[in-house]
Amino acid sequence: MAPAQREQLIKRFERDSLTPPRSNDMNSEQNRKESTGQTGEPLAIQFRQFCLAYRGPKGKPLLQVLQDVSLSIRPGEFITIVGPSGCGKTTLLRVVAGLLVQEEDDVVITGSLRVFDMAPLEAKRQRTFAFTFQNPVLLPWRTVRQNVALPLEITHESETPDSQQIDAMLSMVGIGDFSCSMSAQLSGGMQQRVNLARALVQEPRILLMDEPFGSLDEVTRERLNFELLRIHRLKKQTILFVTHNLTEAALLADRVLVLSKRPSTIREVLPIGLPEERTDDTLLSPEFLAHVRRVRDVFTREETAT
Amino acid sequence: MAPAQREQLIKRFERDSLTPPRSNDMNSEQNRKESTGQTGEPLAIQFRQFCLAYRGPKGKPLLQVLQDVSLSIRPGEFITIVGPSGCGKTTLLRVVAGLLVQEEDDVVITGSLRVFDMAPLEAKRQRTFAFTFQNPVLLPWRTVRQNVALPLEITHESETPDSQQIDAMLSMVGIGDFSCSMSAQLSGGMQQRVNLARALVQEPRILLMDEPFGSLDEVTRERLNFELLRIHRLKKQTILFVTHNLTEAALLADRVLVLSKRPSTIREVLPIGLPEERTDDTLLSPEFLAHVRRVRDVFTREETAT
Amino acid sequence: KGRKGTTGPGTTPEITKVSVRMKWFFAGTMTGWFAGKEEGIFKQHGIDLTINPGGPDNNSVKLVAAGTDLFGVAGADEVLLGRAKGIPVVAIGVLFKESPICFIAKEAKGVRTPADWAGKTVEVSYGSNAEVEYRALVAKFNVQNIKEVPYTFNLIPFIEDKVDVSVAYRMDQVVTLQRKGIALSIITAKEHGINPYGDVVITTEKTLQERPELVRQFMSAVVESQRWAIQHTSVAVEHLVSQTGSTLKADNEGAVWQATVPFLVADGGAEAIGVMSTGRWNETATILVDYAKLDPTTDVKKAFVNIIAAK
Amino acid sequence: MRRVLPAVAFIVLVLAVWEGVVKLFHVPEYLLPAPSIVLHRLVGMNSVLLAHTSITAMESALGFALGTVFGILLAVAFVHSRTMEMGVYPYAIALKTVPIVAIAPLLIVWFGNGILPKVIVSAIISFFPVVVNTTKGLRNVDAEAFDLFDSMSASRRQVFFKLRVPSSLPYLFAALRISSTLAVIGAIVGEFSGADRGLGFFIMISSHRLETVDMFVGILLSSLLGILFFYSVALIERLVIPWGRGKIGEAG
Amino acid sequence: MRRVLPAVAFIVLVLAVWEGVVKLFHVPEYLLPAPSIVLHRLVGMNSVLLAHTSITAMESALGFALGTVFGILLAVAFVHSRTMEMGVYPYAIALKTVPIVAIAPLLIVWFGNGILPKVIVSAIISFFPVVVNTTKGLRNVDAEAFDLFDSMSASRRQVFFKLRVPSSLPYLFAALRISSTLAVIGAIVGEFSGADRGLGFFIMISSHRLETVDMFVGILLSSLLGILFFYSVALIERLVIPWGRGKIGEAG
Ligand SMILES: Nc1ncnc2c1ncn2[C@@H]1O[C@H](COP(=O)(O)OP(=O)(O)OP(=O)(O)O)[C@@H](O)[C@H]1O
Ligand SMILES: Nc1ncnc2c1ncn2[C@@H]1O[C@H](COP(=O)(O)OP(=O)(O)OP(=O)(O)O)[C@@H](O)[C@H]1O
Ligand SMILES: Cc1ncc(C[n+]2csc(CCO)c2C)c(N)n1
Ligand SMILES: [Mg+2]
Ligand SMILES: [Mg+2]
Repeated sequence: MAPAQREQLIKRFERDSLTPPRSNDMNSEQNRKESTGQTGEPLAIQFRQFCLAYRGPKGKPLLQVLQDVSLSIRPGEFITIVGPSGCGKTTLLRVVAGLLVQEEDDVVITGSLRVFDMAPLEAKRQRTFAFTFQNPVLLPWRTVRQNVALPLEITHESETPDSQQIDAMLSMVGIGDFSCSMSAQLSGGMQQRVNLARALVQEPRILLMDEPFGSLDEVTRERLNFELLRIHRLKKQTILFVTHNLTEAALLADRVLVLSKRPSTIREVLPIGLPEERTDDTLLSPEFLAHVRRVRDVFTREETAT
Repeated sequence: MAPAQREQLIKRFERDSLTPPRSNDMNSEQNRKESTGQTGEPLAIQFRQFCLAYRGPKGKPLLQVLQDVSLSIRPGEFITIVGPSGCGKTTLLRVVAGLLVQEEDDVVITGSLRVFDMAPLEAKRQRTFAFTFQNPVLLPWRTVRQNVALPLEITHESETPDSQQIDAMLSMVGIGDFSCSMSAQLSGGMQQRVNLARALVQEPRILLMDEPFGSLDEVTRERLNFELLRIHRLKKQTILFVTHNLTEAALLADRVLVLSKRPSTIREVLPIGLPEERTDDTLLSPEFLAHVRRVRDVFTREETAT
Repeated sequence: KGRKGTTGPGTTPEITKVSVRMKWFFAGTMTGWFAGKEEGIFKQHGIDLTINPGGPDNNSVKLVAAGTDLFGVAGADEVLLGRAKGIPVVAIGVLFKESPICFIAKEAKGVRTPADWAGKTVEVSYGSNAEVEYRALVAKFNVQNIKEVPYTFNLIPFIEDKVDVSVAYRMDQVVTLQRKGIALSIITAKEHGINPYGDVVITTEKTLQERPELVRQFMSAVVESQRWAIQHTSVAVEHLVSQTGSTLKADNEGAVWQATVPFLVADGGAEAIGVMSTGRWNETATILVDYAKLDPTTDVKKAFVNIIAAK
Repeated sequence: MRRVLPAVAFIVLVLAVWEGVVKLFHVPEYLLPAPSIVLHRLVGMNSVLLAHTSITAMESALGFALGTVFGILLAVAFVHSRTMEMGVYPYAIALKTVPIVAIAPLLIVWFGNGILPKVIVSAIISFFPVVVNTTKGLRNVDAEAFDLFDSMSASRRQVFFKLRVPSSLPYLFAALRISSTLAVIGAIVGEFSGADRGLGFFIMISSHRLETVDMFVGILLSSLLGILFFYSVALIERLVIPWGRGKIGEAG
Repeated sequence: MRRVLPAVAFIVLVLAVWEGVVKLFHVPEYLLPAPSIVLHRLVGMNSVLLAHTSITAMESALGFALGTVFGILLAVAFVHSRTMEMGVYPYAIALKTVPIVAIAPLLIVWFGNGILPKVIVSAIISFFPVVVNTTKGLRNVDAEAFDLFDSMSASRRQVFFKLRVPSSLPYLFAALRISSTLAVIGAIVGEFSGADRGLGFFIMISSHRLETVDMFVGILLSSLLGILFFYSVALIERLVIPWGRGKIGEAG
């Protein structure tokens, strides 16, 4: 696709956006005390003394994964999550998305978790979330394009979803040329980008992203980072974004959540006090580098993964 | 497992190593001209004007992936490979490992590729390779421990492989506590570490690693980087290591291979002139940082992924 | 098997293991066989008998010809048709001297002669001697407009009035139906002058030739057994029931056996059980030539050997 | 050509051995006729056999279709309701295990003398593999893919049609391969207990008349019919699941 | 308890409706006896029935074992050699489609009067689902896992036992569920043509004698036998594939 044409499609996609931009301004809210409903609008996500443990096989003890997590996330916030391997980041996202519930799964949960003042299951039912899983999970019987179209088919209950929006998304993640390929013919990084595109077309209120750029090269990753920021500025979704790249964590976030090793508690929540519009230059600014260093310091104070 | 015990196991594993340390010294060889058999010993891997294209579905044109690759790798060399997403890194490893052959797969290959002066298929037959795939590919019906034991069962044709070696490996990658778990109960990063352990117990002449540390946090990644270097110093395997982390690429490598976007050619082969023994301090040395900058420069000269 | 049977005269007769294949599932019609076995009549003749069941899929002619069973019970028609196809079986005695086949209708339907079949639904047992007799009767009465449906070896369609006329063994299903209180009108071929032999005892030409003494002993035992069972009805039927896994009911099978006896003793009474005549065999063959495409050049004389009469 | 060569080679071998054995041991024709004689007879009586075969083919096809549809519906019900499954599965097995021959007369009483009872026998015999395999297949969904649909809060309908159904196709087609031949058996068994046409009738009447050669012709035709059904299903499978072709061993 | 409740509820419902229909429409006993009568009879004739049932059970079990072993061996051969598959598959289908009833006399000629011919009929009927599903299962290997084994240059044997076999187990067990009930059918069909004991014999005699109640007792027992076989297989499956339990829908 020619670049001009691509630009046009992306514009169209933005114009046709269904979610009206929300009015909260990150920077001014940054310093307010966190609490429910202070702005009249409910919090996007609220954990209170939340604990989660997996029941193992019989006879084995519980595996405590999340321990006493308390956290309030305002609508429109971009939270990045870092933590040692196996500490419970994926578990955290899954429990927010209502994919892990005490009644159905082998877990023990205490404390409370509300999503827009609803139980996660209810929020899921209202199609609040889009989830990019750690594995791309593409359906092998669908082409790349059909995979991206899937959420639209599901939410609009239509078999012929708006094709321009999909094309725009595919070309944004750089796999427009492969839109008719079967997913087994894509490289690992390409599959991850399809996974991303599939989540973005959903235009959810909350975007849960589990290491979405883990197998991308630095250049592609950076480009997609800025694309994601641009989309976030536009749509003001609430985003939970798990990453192992601390630079990425600092670049994207309003706040960086640093988890300790298992059983995971919140080690620290680091606000990133940068202007909302971040550019290539941000990456080189001493202010930004200081933030990255702080994240790294907090993180490495942790021992390594268990 | 107590750290002391762990140390002991690792020592034992090193002592029992089957591969005798090879005699070539990387640093002195670094400046020699590449050519076959100059040292009397055959090259580990040699590409000559190698091209590879995937045959698409009928009617569609070929997808040229590797174009005119010429490269000689000496035994014991540690090569890291970087390149844009989808450029053909995985393809390159697969073709070296004899997993992609013109006769059996839908590919068109021209040029030559020799592994220890053998065709890749022959080298595979002689159990030259261990491969860590981009996906961990753990067998769901085996516990973590049994997954790691698999290559030993296969190469020694025994059902009761040396358990201490496996334990040492598992505790090295930090999942000793989970050795009896089923693989579905591991986090993404933990699965990747099992994948790594499984490759290392094989003690191969050539180790092919496809983004083995992609979903690990920085601390764990760094620790494993040094472990890998230590093992490499000891066993002198030839290693091809794909990564998207340019720091990692420079830290590990004797030479960094930078691929261009598809159709992929070798953009540059950057020798890393650092002492073989690399430590935490290496990461901060200006010399090293200069190397990383060079890799990044070459890499970003490339346009982004297609 | 059974090579010991050819011992010379004078020595005490050794016991020979022998099996006989019935034409059908075990039923009261076979009471004589089981009685003879249980009362030691076959033993006395030097025979250790095994009685094997038949059934709709189990062709005794084939099994005897193949040597699986040394003896068998088959329809006279099967013997002739089989021989015409080169199957070397011979009848060595007759059991049912009249055809056991009859055509039944419920009393109320007013079916008295084959002529009444016109416009009725009739079950036809394709490929069997029942079809032969049916065709013969239809031809003789020149009946038109019959709606033929395939026979299912089961009485339920008949009872449920899905069909008007069915085919049955006179001593078997007819008895069962009557005991259930169903009034029947019965047509036989015999009453219209068509009278072939029914079931006969068979063996192969080879056995007959090589072990004539064994064959003689066997037939003697068969005849003696039938006589004994005719005289001791209730004990005989108990033997039948006990030897067939207690699945059969003594009262029903007793009635069946009583209805069977007239077919055994026809043509000469109890004295002549098992004895065949050339005339009746020729009559049987003629019917088959006319209605079952039996090769007219078939040598009927070779199809049977009157073991009993020869005694 | 390459694909049929082994089959042809094998049949030639089998026929040669069979013919040899028959000739060598003088196996009588009424017991086991030589293949040459069977084939000769087959060629000689085209039109009669064609009529019988086509009737059986029709019954089998209808029974197969009915059994498949019913089997799929039952599997769908099972997957949607565990209670339904617990409640009904044992009776599906029981129905399956009822000896058809025993209830054939009942079928004739209920469904008459036409092809309907044969179609029903064929359907009863062929539905069971479809139930078992399809239930398994509809359940055998990748847990991560299920999470994906769940995260989008897809309706049960959508999960069913967009995830379960495609995932179950390999199982379904394995079942159809099994059922396709069972359907032919079913039609023939149905014909055994009361028919005046069809291959089952032809086989039975030949058996009664001691026409062993004819019986073998009938058996041969019913086997061919089974093979035809089987490969038709295999062909459809190739068209419907192209993405499954990449699986290991399908190519080699 | 929770697991059997729906089944019990369903059977109670079915029996109630059946009993009601029989009473209401005065269905004669020889056509369709009321369940109360059937159950009463069943209770009353324990020892005779036990003997018949255990014989059929033994024949079925042997036939099932034989069919399964043979089916697995054939599937293994198919997976190892495409030529073998091309050559033999059509004849496996043909064998499967041969109407057993037609070759029953041959079986008796070859295998005598004991339980052997029944075991063989049972084996022939039950081997086919095993062949089809196991072939599919052994082929349905994850391409990446295959690459893993290939990269270690595992021998065919190792790929087979360590990869193909575990991958194929869900398919194999689906097949065994199907085959287990087929094996019971097979034994009963085998008994129909020439047996002097067993449930098939009992059903046949009862049917022939219009002892419809007895016939239903026999049918009931054969169904129970089928259910017993089926759930035994299901139980073994639970023990053998614990890792498969995580699959979606198995739990819900
Ligand atoms: N089996 C296949 N059939 C057709 N095309 C393929 C196949 N496998 C890979 N490709 C194509 O080959 C190209 C290179 O793929 P490859 O997996 O080697 O990339 P990569 O460099 O490993 O990328 P990544 O960093 O994203 O893993 C991609 O464009 C991909 O679409
Ligand atoms: N289904 C499960 N059953 C039992 N334990 C589980 C299950 N899923 C995850 N765990 C355990 O919970 C812990 C946290 O897992 P989780 O996937 O949340 O980690 P993570 O932070 O996402 O790690 P990574 O960075 O490696 O992806 C791990 O120790 C893992 O073994
Ligand atoms: C001893 C005896 N032999 C056969 C039958 C079965 N039978 C009933 S009617 C009929 C004629 C149609 O083929 C046949 C063979 C029987 N009931 N009793
Ligand atoms: Mg994770
Ligand atoms: Mg790759």
